[in-house]
Amino acid sequence: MARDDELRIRSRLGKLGNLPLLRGVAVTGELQRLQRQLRKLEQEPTSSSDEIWHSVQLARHQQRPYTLDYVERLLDDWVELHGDRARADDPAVVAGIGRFHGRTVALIGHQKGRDVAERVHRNFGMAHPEGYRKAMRVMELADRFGFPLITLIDTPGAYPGLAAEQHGQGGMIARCQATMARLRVPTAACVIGEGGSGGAVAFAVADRVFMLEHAIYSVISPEGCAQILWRDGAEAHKAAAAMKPDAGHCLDLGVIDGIVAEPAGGAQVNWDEAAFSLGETLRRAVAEVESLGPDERRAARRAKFRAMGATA
Amino acid sequence: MARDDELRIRSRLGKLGNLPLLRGVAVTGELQRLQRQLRKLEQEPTSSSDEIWHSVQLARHQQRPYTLDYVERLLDDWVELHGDRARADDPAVVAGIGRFHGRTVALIGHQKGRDVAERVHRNFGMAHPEGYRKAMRVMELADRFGFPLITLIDTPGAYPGLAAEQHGQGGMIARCQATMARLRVPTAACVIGEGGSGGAVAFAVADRVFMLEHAIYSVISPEGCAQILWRDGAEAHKAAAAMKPDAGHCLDLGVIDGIVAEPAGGAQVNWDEAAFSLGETLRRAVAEVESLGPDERRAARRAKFRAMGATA
Amino acid sequence: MAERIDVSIETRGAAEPAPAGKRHPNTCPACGSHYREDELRAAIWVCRQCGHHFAMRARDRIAWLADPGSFAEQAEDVRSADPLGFFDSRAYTDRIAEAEMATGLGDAIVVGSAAIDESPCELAVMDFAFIGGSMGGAVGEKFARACDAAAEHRVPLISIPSSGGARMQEGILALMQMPKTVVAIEELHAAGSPLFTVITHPTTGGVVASFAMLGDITVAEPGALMSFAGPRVVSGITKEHLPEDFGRAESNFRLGHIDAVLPRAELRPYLARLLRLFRGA
Amino acid sequence: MAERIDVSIETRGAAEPAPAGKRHPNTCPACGSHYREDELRAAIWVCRQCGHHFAMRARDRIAWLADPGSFAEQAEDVRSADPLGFFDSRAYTDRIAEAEMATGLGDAIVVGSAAIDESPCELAVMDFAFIGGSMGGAVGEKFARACDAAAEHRVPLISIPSSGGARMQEGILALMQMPKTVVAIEELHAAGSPLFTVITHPTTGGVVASFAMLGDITVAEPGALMSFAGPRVVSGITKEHLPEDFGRAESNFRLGHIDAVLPRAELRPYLARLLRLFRGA
Ligand SMILES: [Zn+2]
Ligand SMILES: [Zn+2]
Repeated sequence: MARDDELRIRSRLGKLGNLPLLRGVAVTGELQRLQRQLRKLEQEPTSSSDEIWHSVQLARHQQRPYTLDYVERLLDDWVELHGDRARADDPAVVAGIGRFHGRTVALIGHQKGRDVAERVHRNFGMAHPEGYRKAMRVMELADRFGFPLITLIDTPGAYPGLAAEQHGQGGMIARCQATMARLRVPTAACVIGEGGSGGAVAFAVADRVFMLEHAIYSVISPEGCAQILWRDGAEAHKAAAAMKPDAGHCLDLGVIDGIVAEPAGGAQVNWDEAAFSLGETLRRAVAEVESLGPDERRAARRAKFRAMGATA
Repeated sequence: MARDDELRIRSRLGKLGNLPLLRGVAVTGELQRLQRQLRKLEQEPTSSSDEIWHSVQLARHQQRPYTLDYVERLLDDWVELHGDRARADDPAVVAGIGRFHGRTVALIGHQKGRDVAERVHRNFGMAHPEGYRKAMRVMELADRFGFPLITLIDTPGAYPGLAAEQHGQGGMIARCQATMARLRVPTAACVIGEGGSGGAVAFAVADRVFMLEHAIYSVISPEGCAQILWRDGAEAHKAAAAMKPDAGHCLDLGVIDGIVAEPAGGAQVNWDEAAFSLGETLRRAVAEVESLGPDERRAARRAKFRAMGATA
Repeated sequence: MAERIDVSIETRGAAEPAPAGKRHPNTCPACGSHYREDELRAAIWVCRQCGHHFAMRARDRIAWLADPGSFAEQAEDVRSADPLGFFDSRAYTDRIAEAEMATGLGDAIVVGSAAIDESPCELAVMDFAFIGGSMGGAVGEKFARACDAAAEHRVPLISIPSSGGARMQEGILALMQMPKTVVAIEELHAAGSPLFTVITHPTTGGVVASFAMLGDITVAEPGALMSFAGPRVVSGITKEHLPEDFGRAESNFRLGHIDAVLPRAELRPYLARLLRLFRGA
Repeated sequence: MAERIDVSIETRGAAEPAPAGKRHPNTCPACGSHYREDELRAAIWVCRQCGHHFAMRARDRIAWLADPGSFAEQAEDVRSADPLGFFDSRAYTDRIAEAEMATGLGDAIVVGSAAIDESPCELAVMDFAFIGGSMGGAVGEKFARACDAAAEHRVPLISIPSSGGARMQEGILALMQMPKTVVAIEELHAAGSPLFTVITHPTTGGVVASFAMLGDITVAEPGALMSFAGPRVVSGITKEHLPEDFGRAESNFRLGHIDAVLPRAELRPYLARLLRLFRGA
């Protein structure tokens, strides 16, 4: 979302909702509905095509904080867990437990690499089936011991390789979603960079789903879409404008529950500030859904995803 | 158990228990306790060393009926299920559903091959981790839909290969036992041939566990034991006599709940008769444990295994 | 430190004829035999020469699979909306209208109650002819309603996917049809009803990564492609040499992902058997 | 038809020194450095030259790991019986008596309540010096009682196995210790308590195929062998060429079977951290 738009909307919503709207505070629940109503009333576009493309670029910025950068800033006593107990430990997915605002949580996220060697090691954040299986193991551990689950999403997509296909990429992504739909603990997800396709949604079946302000969340990469529809990957800008993968549109469409403001210029400018914003949002989200009982919470989570989609 | 011993014991128990004891009827429940009491009173050996070795040979007899031979004779509408949903379908394990005395059950068993090609294909009934994972998937399917589970055990042991180790043989066998300990449906297991070590016990955590009369159930193969203790695999006869893997001793030790009589000369002589005996035993066992509620049944199953072992 | 995940693969490949160029839809792409429409129909769209399975339209499949007169369509009026006002070379709304005209279907799936060999069930059958069987809001909603109906009547759901994946013209809402169908299956299971899945050619992308791979029992038709990423994407991006039977039903069977590869002629008795076994489960 | 299961393997191997022949127990098998007993104890039995982890006796490990004075042993009086009257070159009862004399232990495991960094927990620590850490009735019963105690006090159980596998002198009842320990862990979990496992060298056979691989979190000491079948059995039976680090902690980590390889010096703070994180879970 562009700075100006955002400020305007936040200011209006502040008046409407009569609630403090500080930077680093997500727009959730009632506010979200108000925001959508407001936008529909005004019939103004959420983000321009240039603003969307700016977010695509920032979402992929190589200095953007990645999952472990947030872990470092948000969790104490972090213990990373490894391995799918079957054949591999996939470095494109990190999972572990740690203390978050005084309580133990489990955290799972895609992990990109910073330098060339780490990028290759992390497979650019593109998980194999083994990564999703590791994630499911830690999700079940969280559920067994009542730890709220936080997921951070940042992947161009699940890895489209031969071994990944042979080891059941599709089925593993499907089962990862099913596992999240089954959990009885509070769950909160945030797309922190690229939310690419099935590889992203595998971690996104949460009670509350957020996006960082300049994150993108999309059914296919802009380049992939351009390749198919315009037969030219270079038309990615056009494809992005058509698909609208930016946080503002995802919020408008009811796909996410709120947007986490980034520091001026983007999360890459100030990791600490970005982490603080994210942490506040996640803390409130967990507290909010924790007021429900486990069965009620799970039913609400399922009902939310059951209702998604536009039909006539 | 030798023919003479068996007839003597059955005749005595028939009088004691005042119950019809026909061929093909397993000795279970109260009768089993009576039998053990009787044996202890008389202080007579269950089986001689030659009788034990005879069972070792019959348990491995190449014309002995295997799991699918029993399936053919005991189940209608059999549908074999395949694959571990991750990387392979292990032919050393068969799993499926079918109708057993008018009701749907799931059945899982080790499968040996009859001719050389099939023996190689089935890996001599020695499962890889993928086979145990397939089994767990079908166990969970049975539990989801309330199908009683029958397992047939017939393996020299889990396959001790490099790939099997790399893919987590130990952990998969452990998780297979844990899965069986978790099921809420009635479960009945029978060692139909070789019950070799961890590969066998993976399928044996059942409400009722039986052995065919000439099956063996052991912590290590007689040859393996001989190799370690006598430094000579040829001393297997001696090792078998010391380990007592025969059905009579397993019953005495409280490891199994009953013995399924085989046709005169052994199961290989008359597959139909062996299958009929086995079917009757399994039918009664399922009916017996079905009278309990799911939680009570599971608690009783766990308590049974919790109590096993000899301590002073 | 900089080690990558172990990606050891199965390297054997089986022969599978590659599809040729442009051809008549009634010409077998595997052996070149040509058939009249009525011949194909009589052979349930299986090549009598070589066994190749032609694509089968949703209504044809239902008419063949369900007991005569037993099918009662549901959610027939559901249509995908155009949440993004999507426009590439032409408007998405035009594409939908055109597909509806061409196929006589409201979208790429037909759902309803039916009976097979007198066992009641719910059917959800996809049609690749409708925008490549892509999954948008209508497909997701209709699949979910099929789950609801099966749960309500405590009957099994038989799902027969055929799809190129999520429909990108609906953007992120198309992606959300994945968790939507997944949670619908969770509720189906909570009600005690099973899901049987019959994979048909081709089934890829978001459908494979959601409802197509969550069957309690899953079979595929011979030669059906079933993969998350299609072979062109995989070889294009990773430059890997793919086995000839990459993603085909036969290799998926070997690799443990499906329970059986079933020639079309065996499908009806197989499903009837499953329905009998799960009746009153 | 006659295809075998795909057994594609990871083929890389890392260098790991092979154990030499007969040597003094205080001589490092990896680099040959020799230490006095008090030197080794001061270094928690880790070679100061090369980092090799010597075996650690159960009581030494508990004394080092538990807060001073916090350990209260349980089930100390449990002994294995001789259910088969087993006799090979000598009587099993003699072997047990001899092992008890030599080790000062009742069997190959010591269990009891303790605290680490002031967090309460239950410990179950094995000792390889007692008949190769083999699991018979006493080991199974004492491990199960440790589960019971942890469940009762709602504290985590820390299990530190070291075992050659099931104790064959107890025959089929030794095998039954596998499901026995497994059901005890199920009950531990039902009570809400976690199981943390620290694999030490060597841990093989029935212990790997039961309680050692069911930890909620599982770590291993560097170089620890952890496999179901030992390397000699695998290469002897299958004639396969084994990677140098076959079954070692490092390869098990790479292959996804454990959460971490932890040098002994890091173990105490790691466990203390886990205990804090799971406190009041
Ligand atoms: Zn043809
Ligand atoms: Zn050294």
